[in-house]
Amino acid sequence: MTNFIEILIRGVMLGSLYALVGMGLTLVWGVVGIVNIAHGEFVMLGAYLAFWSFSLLHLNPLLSVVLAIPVFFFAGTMIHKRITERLTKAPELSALILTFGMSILIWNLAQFFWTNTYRSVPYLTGSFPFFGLVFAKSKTVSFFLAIGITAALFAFLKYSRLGKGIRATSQNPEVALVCGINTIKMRAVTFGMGIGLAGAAGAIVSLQWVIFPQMGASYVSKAFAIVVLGGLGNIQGALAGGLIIGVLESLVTQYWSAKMAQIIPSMTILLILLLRPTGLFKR
Amino acid sequence: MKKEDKKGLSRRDFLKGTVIGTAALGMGGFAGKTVFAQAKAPIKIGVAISLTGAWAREGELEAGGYKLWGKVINERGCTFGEVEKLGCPGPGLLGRQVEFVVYDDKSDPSEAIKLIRKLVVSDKVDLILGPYGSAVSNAIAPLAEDYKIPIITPLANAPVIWEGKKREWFVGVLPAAWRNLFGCLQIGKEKGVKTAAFIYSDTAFPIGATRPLVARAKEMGIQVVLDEAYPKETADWEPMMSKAWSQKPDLIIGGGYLPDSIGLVKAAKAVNATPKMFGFLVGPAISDFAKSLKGDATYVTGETFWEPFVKTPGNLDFYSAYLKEYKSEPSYHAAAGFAAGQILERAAKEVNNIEDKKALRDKLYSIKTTTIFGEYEVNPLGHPDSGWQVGKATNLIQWQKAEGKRLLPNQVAIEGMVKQIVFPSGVKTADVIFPFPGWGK
Amino acid sequence: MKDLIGGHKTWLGIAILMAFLTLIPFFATDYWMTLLVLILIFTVYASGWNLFSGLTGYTNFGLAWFIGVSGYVSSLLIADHKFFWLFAWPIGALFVGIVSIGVGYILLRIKGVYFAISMVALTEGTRELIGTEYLEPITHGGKGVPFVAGISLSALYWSVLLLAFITVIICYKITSSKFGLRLMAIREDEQAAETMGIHTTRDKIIAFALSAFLTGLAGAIHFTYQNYIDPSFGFTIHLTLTPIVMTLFGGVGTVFGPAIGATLFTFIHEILWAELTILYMAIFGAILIALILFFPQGLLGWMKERGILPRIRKI
Amino acid sequence: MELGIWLLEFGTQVQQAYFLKELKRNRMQKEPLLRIDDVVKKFGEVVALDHCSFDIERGSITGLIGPNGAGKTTLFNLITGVLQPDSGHVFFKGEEITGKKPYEIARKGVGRTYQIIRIFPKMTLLENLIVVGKGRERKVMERAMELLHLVRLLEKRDDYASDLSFGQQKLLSLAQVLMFDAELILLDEPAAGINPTLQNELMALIHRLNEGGKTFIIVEHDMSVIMNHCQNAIALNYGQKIAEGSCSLVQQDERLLEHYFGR
Repeated sequence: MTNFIEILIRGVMLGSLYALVGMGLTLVWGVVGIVNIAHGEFVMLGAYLAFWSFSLLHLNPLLSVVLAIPVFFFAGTMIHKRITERLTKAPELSALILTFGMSILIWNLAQFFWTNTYRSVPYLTGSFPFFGLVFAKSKTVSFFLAIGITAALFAFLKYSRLGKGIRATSQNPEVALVCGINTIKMRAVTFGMGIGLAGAAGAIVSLQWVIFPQMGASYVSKAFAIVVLGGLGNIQGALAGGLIIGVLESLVTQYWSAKMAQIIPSMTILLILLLRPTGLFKR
Repeated sequence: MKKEDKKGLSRRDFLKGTVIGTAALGMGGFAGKTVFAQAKAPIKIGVAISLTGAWAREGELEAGGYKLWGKVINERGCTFGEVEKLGCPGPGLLGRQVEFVVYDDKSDPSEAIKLIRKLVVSDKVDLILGPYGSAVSNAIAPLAEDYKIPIITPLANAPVIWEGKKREWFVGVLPAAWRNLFGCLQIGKEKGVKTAAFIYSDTAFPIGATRPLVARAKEMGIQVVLDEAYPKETADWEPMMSKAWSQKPDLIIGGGYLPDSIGLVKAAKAVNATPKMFGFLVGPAISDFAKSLKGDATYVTGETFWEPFVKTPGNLDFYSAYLKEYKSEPSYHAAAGFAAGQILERAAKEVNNIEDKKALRDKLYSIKTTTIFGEYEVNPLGHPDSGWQVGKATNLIQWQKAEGKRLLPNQVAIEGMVKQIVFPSGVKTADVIFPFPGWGK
Repeated sequence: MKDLIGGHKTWLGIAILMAFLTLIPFFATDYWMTLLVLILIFTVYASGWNLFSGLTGYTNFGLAWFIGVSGYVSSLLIADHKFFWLFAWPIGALFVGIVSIGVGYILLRIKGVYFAISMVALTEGTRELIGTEYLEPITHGGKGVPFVAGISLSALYWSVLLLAFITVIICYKITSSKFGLRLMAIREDEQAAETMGIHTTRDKIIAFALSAFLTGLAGAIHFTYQNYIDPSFGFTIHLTLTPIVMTLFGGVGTVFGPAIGATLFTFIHEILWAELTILYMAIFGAILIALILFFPQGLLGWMKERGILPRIRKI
Repeated sequence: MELGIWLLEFGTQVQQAYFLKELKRNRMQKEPLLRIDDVVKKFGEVVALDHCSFDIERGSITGLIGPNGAGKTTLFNLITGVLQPDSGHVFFKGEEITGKKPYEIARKGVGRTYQIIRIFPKMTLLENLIVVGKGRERKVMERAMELLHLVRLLEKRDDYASDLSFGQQKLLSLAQVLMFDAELILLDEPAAGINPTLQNELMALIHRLNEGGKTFIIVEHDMSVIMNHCQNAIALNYGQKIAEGSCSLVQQDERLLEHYFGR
């Protein structure tokens, strides 16, 4: 039983990180209308940001998480203004191919500059006991960071003027435009936020896992499952979806097999698309 | 950044060399023709190897070994160790300069097939040295038979390549994969362990290296509490490690490649797994492992085929030559690449000709020699598993604290730890530390 | 509907080209033949993709699924059941063709990006499924299936040449047929097409299965050429994306676009990669971005727009 | 002997079958071309059609009127099978078509045009027609040319449909419906947004086709179009039929006027 609870909680911790990646993807997809295949690459860049600032500047990786958000936000808005804004009226295939090209470009440049060497940030390794259960320090801290960022995101969307504008743009861009909302700006800001979330998630990932140029790919498929599960553009849905995927992965690995756990994301996508194309959670 | 540049072989320098070399040869071998106009034509050696993609790191190290061998033989006419006894007649192999034509197979077997054909047919190379890894080696092995050109593949040992295949033109350098972590079982048995868990990546090499051990563990009376392959795409090893540790086994054995071993150690610490011994594939022998894990790498064991401090003939010379050439530490990949060159060198010198491919092949299948990498002997022609390396032993290393130990020549401390060979007893440099004392101890 | 390409000169040109291509094994080197084999395989992939996605507008992001499933079936038949390659290939292709009728029936009701994602999920899911403990006894799981089909390079080349020729002819015939027009109507406005009496579901499924069969056949040949298949090579996303990029390069929805795209693309790739080993992939990514931003209609589309080629569908 | 009995039985069966078929045909001829029977359609809480019933006779031109959101387009979608009713039935030529697929209904002879034109823009005019045609290639081609001539777009046959003007696109859309020999043609605001000359031309064409035996249901906001061109009118509001009858009758209906003209 303790084992079960331990695994459940680990699943939630894992899920919180997935949710962070998924929320970024769903924001960009829902508001900007772009399926960003390169999303995982920004997670990778976030992880490298944390790694380099740790190993060169001896910056605490937790600070890197905070640092990553504005850096990636700014980068994201620039990328959108220069490149992806042109895609808003193009067919969906264009966005898929373009962001795929972006993904290849980014990870290969990363490979070129930083080589294939596998790296990790040896910080907060190990575990601590908690009422007879054992939890990883890094994951626990990551969990609270992820929760903090999620809460801040919710508050921002709910209460700030900009956040309201983003929600309006996501619900009906034409009406929003008529109401005097600068939808181009909104889209750029949202794209920036999505990338910012990916960067933050990457910095958190650096605490837990191995860092290498091609690591982004493994997050994208999970993020897609989360977006489909939670419903397109639905932030709360993505949060719930991330937690569900994380918990399922933990439980299935333990009580069934790791290979079956790996099938979960793709099966989720297929099932949800067939049974409830709008996602599991109502907006 | 600086620190990073020093470690490993600098990729840009390396590639510059590759590309320029390739380009020159691609244009009809101008360099060769002008410089060595008076001498005999150079020996062209073709290499299609992973310089990008999943196995880029391993591939570039291996290719580094090849090139170093070429450079040394071009300068001296022989390389180090046993082959030196055959004499050093001056520049080149059999008096001819060695040139490499190197292509990148992008870690894709399909690409490698095309490139081997290109090397044989368009570039008309005289000889071929193998790619990195079992998957690509397996894909190109039939081409060696088709073109009747001998290929020495230094870094492939999955059983599927040789088992029952009767390969006639394809020889390996690595010992069979199941030997990799066999030392863990042996040591465990001696120390009286009762249970073991096996977790490994679901790809050809880890399966080939781990599954036979599961059977052997049972034969040895060790209870196997978990035998599970995890998906290749795994990025978080914590659930898997947690599953293994929930059975509280005495041994946790498995892994896949470098990231697996790093991830598994991190995960083991994160779930506070403290079995009596850890044994992981590939990673522990590579210095990146210790560099990224720091102190947590201590007491983890893994297989090694070669170390800078092993006492194979000529090893010290190789080590210093490599350090001089690339300004960084060689790994066993580089040593294996160099050794493949040495095997070729020995066979060529004994046949005294490289035109007669069949004679060369026969020699490769029949010689027994020792390179800087260790013994070389393959199953002879006519054997069902012909071409499979049987001479070499696999050693087990364990990362131990460097403090208070006298280091052997070329034994380097990384993050306060050193690699010690702990198995088999004949070549060990230190006693194994058993059981695992716990994290941070 | 002036039949500009139906002129005798054009057909004579095509006949000469085919004769030349057929005779290649008698004088070309193995390397050139290998290169041509890859070009032809990718021509079939790209044309097969275009046949369904280019005409119906349903973006198929699961081409690797067709290739991998057929590749697996045929490879297992050759490796474990000692089938002759010539029989194994069509069985693999038929298998994926028939299964894709069912898959199409289920998945083709999903529209837009979601369809693309569902196909990616299907590919990924199948790849994982092949590795599971349940299918491992049949598929060999992650160990992969190494085999030697005992086919000469020339035979391989002629097979794939014939296949590529048939594929292009089929694409040409379909594009200029009422069936092709119906598929295009689906792309333009599926609901309107349906209220005009077009059985859209049936037409989509037929095109989907035909595309699966042709790409599957090429996939079976591809893995025979490679002597090896395992889950990660059989279902890699590159097998989906490279043909799509080739099609975009040549022109989506055109008949010869995919073939031209595959040829040019493979050559550029061959040159670039020889010179720029490591930056090659990065440049590939940059080309993709540039293609979408500046060249969205592909080479043939661009030429048609400039009036270099007539604006007819049969090219 | 047994064979004789069998033959006799068979003969009777054939006779019976013939009789039944005849009966069915007679009944079908008495049946109205289209019968809407107690149809209900809800979108969540909103009732788009509320127990709506009416008949459309062969050879008539019926105007369907009502304010925005009255359920006119929903009704069209239900008839053509794009949407399924929650309850109620739709009969075409006496045969139930509720639950049938749109293409099946279209093949039975129901055609429609859309309010926002939905032709196939990246196909030529000729292709736009050929694609919906049935039968042999040559016949289809001839018929397509004929119809393009009828809607005076013959010269533009090799242009992309997207190059046409709005009004021309409406004509093309009508030609498409004629192409697959629809008996009942549903027109969603055919006259809106096109110039009066073209409008007159279009209406004249509709009358000509009507004389040739086609039945029309027209949704139109311009009351003058309805009054001048339709024999009957049906008025909808909030998904309910509030009036039905000859045009003049409907116009006089108090409730309708209230709703429609805001009195």
